[in-house]
Amino acid sequence: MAGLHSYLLVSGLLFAIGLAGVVLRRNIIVVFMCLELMLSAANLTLVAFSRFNGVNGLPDYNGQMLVFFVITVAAAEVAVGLAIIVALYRARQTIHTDDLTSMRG
Amino acid sequence: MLLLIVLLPLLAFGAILAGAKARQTAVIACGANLALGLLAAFTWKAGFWNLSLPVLSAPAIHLSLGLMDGMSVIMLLLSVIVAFAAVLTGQAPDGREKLYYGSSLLIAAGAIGAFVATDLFFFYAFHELALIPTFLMIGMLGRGENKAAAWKITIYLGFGSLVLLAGLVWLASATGTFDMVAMQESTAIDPAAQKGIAAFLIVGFGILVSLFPFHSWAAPAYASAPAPTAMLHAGVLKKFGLYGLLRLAVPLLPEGLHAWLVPLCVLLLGNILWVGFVTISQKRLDGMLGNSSVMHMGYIFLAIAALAAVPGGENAWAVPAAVLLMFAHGISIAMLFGLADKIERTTGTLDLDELGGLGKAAPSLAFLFGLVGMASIGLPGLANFAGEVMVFIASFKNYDPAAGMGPVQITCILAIWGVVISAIYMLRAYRKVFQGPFVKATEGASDLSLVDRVPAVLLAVVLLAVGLCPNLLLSLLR
Amino acid sequence: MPLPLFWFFAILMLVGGLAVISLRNPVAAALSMVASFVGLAGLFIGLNAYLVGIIQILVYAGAIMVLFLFIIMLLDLKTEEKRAPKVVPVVGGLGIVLAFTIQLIGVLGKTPPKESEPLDLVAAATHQTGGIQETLKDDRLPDVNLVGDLMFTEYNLPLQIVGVLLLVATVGVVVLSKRQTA
Amino acid sequence: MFAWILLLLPLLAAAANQLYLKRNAFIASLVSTGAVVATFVIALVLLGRDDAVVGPVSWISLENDPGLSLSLKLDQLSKGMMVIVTGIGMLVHIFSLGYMADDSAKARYFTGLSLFMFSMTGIVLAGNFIMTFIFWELVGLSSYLLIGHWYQKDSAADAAKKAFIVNRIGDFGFMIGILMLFGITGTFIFDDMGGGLANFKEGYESCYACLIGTAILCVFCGAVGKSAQMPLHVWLPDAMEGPTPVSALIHAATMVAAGVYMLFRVQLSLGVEIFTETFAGDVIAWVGGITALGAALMATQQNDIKRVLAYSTLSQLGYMVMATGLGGGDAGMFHLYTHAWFKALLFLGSGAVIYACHHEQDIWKMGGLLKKMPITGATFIAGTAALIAVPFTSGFFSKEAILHAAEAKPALFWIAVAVAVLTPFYMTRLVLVAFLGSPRTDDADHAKEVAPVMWGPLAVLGVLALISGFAFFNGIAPATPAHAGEFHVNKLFWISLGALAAGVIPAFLLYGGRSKDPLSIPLFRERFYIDALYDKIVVKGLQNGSAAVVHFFDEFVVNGLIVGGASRLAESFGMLFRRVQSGNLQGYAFTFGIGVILVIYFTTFWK
Repeated sequence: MAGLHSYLLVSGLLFAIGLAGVVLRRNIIVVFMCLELMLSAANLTLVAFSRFNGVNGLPDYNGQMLVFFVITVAAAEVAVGLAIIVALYRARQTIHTDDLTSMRG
Repeated sequence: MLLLIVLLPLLAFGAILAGAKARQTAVIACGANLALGLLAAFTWKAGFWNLSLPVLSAPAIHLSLGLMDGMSVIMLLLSVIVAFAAVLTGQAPDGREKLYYGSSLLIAAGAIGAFVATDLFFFYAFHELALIPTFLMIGMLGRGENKAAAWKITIYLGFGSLVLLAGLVWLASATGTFDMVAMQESTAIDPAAQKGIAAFLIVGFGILVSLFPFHSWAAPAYASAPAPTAMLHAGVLKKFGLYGLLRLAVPLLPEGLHAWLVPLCVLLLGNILWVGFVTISQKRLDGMLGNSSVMHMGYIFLAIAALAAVPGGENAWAVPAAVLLMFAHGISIAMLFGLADKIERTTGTLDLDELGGLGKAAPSLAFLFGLVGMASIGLPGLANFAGEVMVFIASFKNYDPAAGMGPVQITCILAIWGVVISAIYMLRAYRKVFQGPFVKATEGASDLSLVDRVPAVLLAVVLLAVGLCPNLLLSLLR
Repeated sequence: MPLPLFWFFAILMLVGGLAVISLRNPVAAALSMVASFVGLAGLFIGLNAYLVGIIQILVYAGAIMVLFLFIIMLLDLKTEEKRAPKVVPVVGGLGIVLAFTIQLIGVLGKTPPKESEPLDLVAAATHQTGGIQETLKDDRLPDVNLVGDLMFTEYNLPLQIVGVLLLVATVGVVVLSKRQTA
Repeated sequence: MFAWILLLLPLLAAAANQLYLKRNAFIASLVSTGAVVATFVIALVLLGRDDAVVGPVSWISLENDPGLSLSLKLDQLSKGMMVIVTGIGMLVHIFSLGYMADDSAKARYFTGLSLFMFSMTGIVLAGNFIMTFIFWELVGLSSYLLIGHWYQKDSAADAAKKAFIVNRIGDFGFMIGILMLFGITGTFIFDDMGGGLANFKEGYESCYACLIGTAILCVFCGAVGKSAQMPLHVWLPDAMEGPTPVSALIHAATMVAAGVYMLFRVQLSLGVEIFTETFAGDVIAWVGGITALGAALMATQQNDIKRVLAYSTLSQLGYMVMATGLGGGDAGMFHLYTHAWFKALLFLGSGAVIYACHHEQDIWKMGGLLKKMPITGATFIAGTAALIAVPFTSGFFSKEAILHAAEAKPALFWIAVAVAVLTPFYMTRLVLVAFLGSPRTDDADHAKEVAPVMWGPLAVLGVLALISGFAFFNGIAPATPAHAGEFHVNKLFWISLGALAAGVIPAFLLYGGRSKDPLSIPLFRERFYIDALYDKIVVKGLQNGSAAVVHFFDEFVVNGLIVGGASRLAESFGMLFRRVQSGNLQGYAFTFGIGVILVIYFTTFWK
C-alpha cells in the first residue's frame, strides 16, 4: 500500500512539471494545458488527504466536493480561455507568447 | 426614513441614467430631500429615523443609519440645503447633463450617508462614494488646468483615505466594535494606542480637510471644479473630516489628541496664517475662494484643539462652536462658489485684474456677494461670526490666568489675526470685482436671473437666520 | 491499491506530463495529456474515490481534451517552429522548478509519514441512515450516494452558484467567439 | 420694551429699504428719517426713566454653561449717549434729505444710515462685551458702506476698504482683550465684571496688575482703531471720501467716539483703578496725547476743508482718550458730548459749503462765503468758537475739564496746552480763508444759501454748540465731571485764555487777506509721511511682500518639494514596477513561482 507521502510526492512532481511547462513553453495552448495539469495535481492532493483523513471509517467527502467544484470551474475556465485564444488568434494571427506583449507597461 | 434620504439621490441618479430629464429630476430629488431634512430636524429624536440591517457577521458590520445627536442632524441639514442649492445653481454644458447632475446627486448621497451612518464601515464607505464623482466632475467637466487638479485631488484624497482607513481599523480593533454608538460606551482605550490612533486620524482626516501642509490639493481643485462640485465638496464633503474628528477622536481619544496638541496647534496656525497669506496673493477669484476655504478650516481645528487641551475636561463651548462654524462655513463657501460661477458666466473671466465695476451692472449679485463675503470674514449677524466668536471663547474657556497662556490660548491669539487677513483678501477681491469704474469685461454684464437668485437667496437667508439666532441650531445640540 | 499498480499509474501520469511539456507538436502534447489524466484517474480510483476518477476520465480526458484538440485543429497549428531558446528564461524556469521540487522533498521529510487504514464500512454504517446504511452494511462503498448526499444538502448553494458560473461562461464564450462586425 | 424698539426700529427701516423700497428712493429716505425721529423721541423718553438692564434674551445657549445673552443696559451713560446719537442722527438725516436729493442711489444711502443708527445704538446699549464687539463690527460695516457710497470712484472704494481693514486690525487686539478679560473675570457682562475682577485680585495679587494692564491695553487697541488714534489714524482722513453728512454723523460725532465711550464703559465696570494703578493708563494717555498733538500739527497745513476738520477730529479724540487714560473718563465723555454737537455742526456746515460750491473742497478756492451764505457762515463760526474754546461756549467748559484731568502729569498737560494753541490757529485759518475775504473762484462767487431743510439742522446745532456746556444741560450729558459747566477764574482759565489768544492772533496775522498759503511745512502737509510709509512698507512690503514670499514657498516648497517630491518618489517606484510589467506571460508565471517558493519557505522552513 502506498502511503500519503507517495501521493503527495507524485502530485508535487506533477505540479512542478506543470509549472515548468507554464514557464518554459511558448505556445499558449500548451501553456494552458499545463495549467490544467497543475490544477489536476492539486486535485490529487485533495483526494489523497480526503482518503487518509477519514471520518468514521469513510473518506472525508468534503475534500472530494472541492475536487468537483475545481473540475467544474476548470471546465468553465477552459471554455472561456479557449474562446479567448481563438479570438486572440483571429486578431493577431499568432499564439506565441513572445509576440503577445501588448500588456507591457 | 434616513435610508430614504440617502436613497432618494441615488434613485434620482438611476432615473437620470434611465433617461429622465436630468435637471428636473435632480432638483425634485434634492428638494424632497430638503423637506425630509427639515422634518428630521424637528422630529429627530423619534426612533423611526434610525435603521440597522446586518451586512456581515464577523466582523459585525451593519448598514446602520441614525441621528446620533444634534451634530448629525446639523450636518444632515447642511448637506440637504447645500445639495439643493448646488443642483439649482448648476448649468450643465450641453450634452453632459447626465454626468453633471448625476455626479452631483451621487456626491450628495455620499455626503448625507457619511453624516448619518452610525457604522464605521459605512461612515467611511459613503464618503468614498462621494469622492469618486468629485474626481470625475473635476477631470471631465472642469475648467482651466482641470486634469492636473483632478489627479492631484485624487491622489491626495486617496492617500488621506488610506491613512484614515488604517486609523479607523485600529480604532475599531481597539474598541472591539464597528458600531459608532457602542464605541462611545466602550471602555477607555490604552493611552499609548490612543496616541497612535489619534495620529492616524489627525493625518487622515486632516488631508481630507486640507489641514496644513496637506492643503495644496484644495485650491486648484475648487478653482477648476464645476460650480455644484465645488459647492458640495467645499461646503459639505470637506466637513466629513472635521465631523469624524469630533465624532470619533474627541470622545474616544482624549489622551491621544492631547498628546498631539502642540503639533495640531502649529498646523492649524499654518492653515490660518500661512494659507491666509497665500490667499492674499491670489490673482484670481476662484483661487482666492479655494484658499480661503482652506484657511477657515483652521478655526474649526482650533475648536478641536481647545477640546484636546484639557483631556476629559468640560468645555461646553467647543463642540457647539465647531459644529456651528462648520455649518456656517459650508453654507457661505457654497454660496461664494455659486456666485463666482455667475460672475464667470456673465463676464467670462475670474481674473481679478480684468474685472471691475460689476456692482453697477449687477446690483443683486453685488449685494448677495457682499453679504456672503462679509459672512465669510466673520461679520456679526451672519452665521460665521457666531461660530468664530464661540471658537475664540472656547479657547479661553479653560484659560487659567495664574498659570499663564497655554498653547491653545496663544494659538487663539495668533488665529485672531486671521480675521484681519480674511478682511484684507475679501475686501480686496470685492473692491476689484464690484467697485471702481467699468472695465471691458463688465460692460455688458447682466444681473442674476430669477432662477439664479433662488439658491443664493436660500443660502443667504440661512446665513442670516443662524447668524441672528444661533440658538436655532444650538438648540439641536442640547 | 497494490504498490505496483500505484507506481504504474503514477509513472504513467508523470511521463504523460513530461511529454506534454516536451513534445513540439501540440496534438501530440494534447494526446499525452490524455494519457497523463488516465494515470491520474487510476490514482483516484486507488484512493477509493471512484466517482472522481470516473469524472476525471469523462470530463477531463473526454470533454476538455477534445475541446483542446478541436481548437488546435481549428487554428490549424503546425508544429512549433524552432526558435532559438533564450538561455535566461530556460535556466530560470528550470531553477524554479528544481527549487520547488527540493522544497517539496524537504516538506515531506519534515512531516511524519502516514499509512492508509482500510475503510471500516460496517462500522461506518452506524453513522448513516437509509439506503447508504443498507449498502454499507453489505460492506460496499456507496460512493455516489455519499457524494450526492453531501452535494445536494450541505453544498447546495455553491452548486447553484457554480451552475450560474457555467451559464456565464457559456454566454461569455458565445460573445467572445462571435466575429466582430466592423 | 422701549429700549428694544429703540434698537430695532432703525434695523427694520434698513431692512424695509433694502428689500422693498430700492426703487422708491424718496419713500425710503422718509422711512429712514421717520425711524430716526422716532428713536430720538424714545431716547428722550428713556432719559426720564430709571436705570435698568433690559433683557436678557438668550442668544447662545449651551448645555452646562450660561452661554451668551443679549441685554440692553440703560444708565446715565448710555441714555445720554443715545440722545447724542439719535439727536445728531436725526439732524443728519434731515440734512441729507436736501444734500442727497439728487443722488442716484439715495435709497442705498439711507439704508446705510439706518443700518448705522442700528449698530451705533447697539454699541451704546450693549450690556456685555460680546454685544459691544458685534455692533462694533457692524458700525464698521456701515461706515464701509457709506464711505464707499460712490464706489465707482476708485478713491472712495479704496478709502472704504482701508477704513474697514484698519479697523479690523484694531479689532484684533480688541477681541484678544475681551477674551483676556473673560479669562480674568469669567464673564462678559459689564455688571458682573467688577465682582469677577475683585475675586481675581484677591486670588492672584502678584500677577493682577500686569495681566489686567495687558488686557486693558488689548481692549484699547479696539479704541485705537475705531477712534483713529495713532498709529491707526490713517483711515479717518481718507474716510472723507464719503458723503459729507456721513462724515458729520459717523466720522466726527458718534462712531469715532465709540472708542472713548467703550473705554469709559470699561472704567465704569472695572473701576477707575485699572487706569490709574496699571501701566495701561499711562500708555493710553500718551497715545491720546501724541495723537492730539500730531493731528493738530497736520491740520495746520491741510487745504481740503473736510480734511482740516478730520484732523481736528483726530486731535479732539486724542484729547478724550488722554483724559480717559488719566482716569478722567468723565471729562473725556463730557468733551465727547460737547464735541459731538459742534463737530457735527462744522461738518454739516462744510457739507453745505461744498454743496453750494458745486463740490469744491479746497479752501483756497473759496472765500467770502459769509456774505453769500450768512446762516451757514454764522453757524460755522459758532461751531468754530466752541471748538477753539472761546469762553462760555460748550467747548470751553469741556476743554477746561480735560486740562484739569491732565494737571497731574505735567508733560501731558503741556501737550494738551499746545494742542489748545494749535486748534485756534488752524480753525481761524480755515474760517479766514473760506468765509472771509473775497471769492477766489466762480464757484465760490455763485454760491447761494442752502435750502431750509439743510440750514435748519445747522441752526439747531449752532445753538447747541454754544449752550450745551452749561450746567443746565448736564442732564443729557452721558457723564459729567465734578464742577462741569461751572465758571471759575483760576490758573486753568488764564492758561486756556492765553492759549486761545496765542492761536488766534498769529493766524489773523498770517492769513488775513491772503489768497495763497504763506506757510509751507511739507512735514505737516504730508502727515509726517506716515501714510506714505504705511503704503510703502506695511501694505506693499510687509503684506504683499510676505504674501508673495509665502505664496512662493507654498508653491515651490510645500507644493513643489514636499508634495512634488513625494509624487516623484511614487513615480520612480512606478517606473521600477513598470520594468516588471514586461507583458510577457511567462515572466509573470516566473514571478508567481518565486512567490510560491518564498511562501513555502517562510511558512515551513523559516526559523
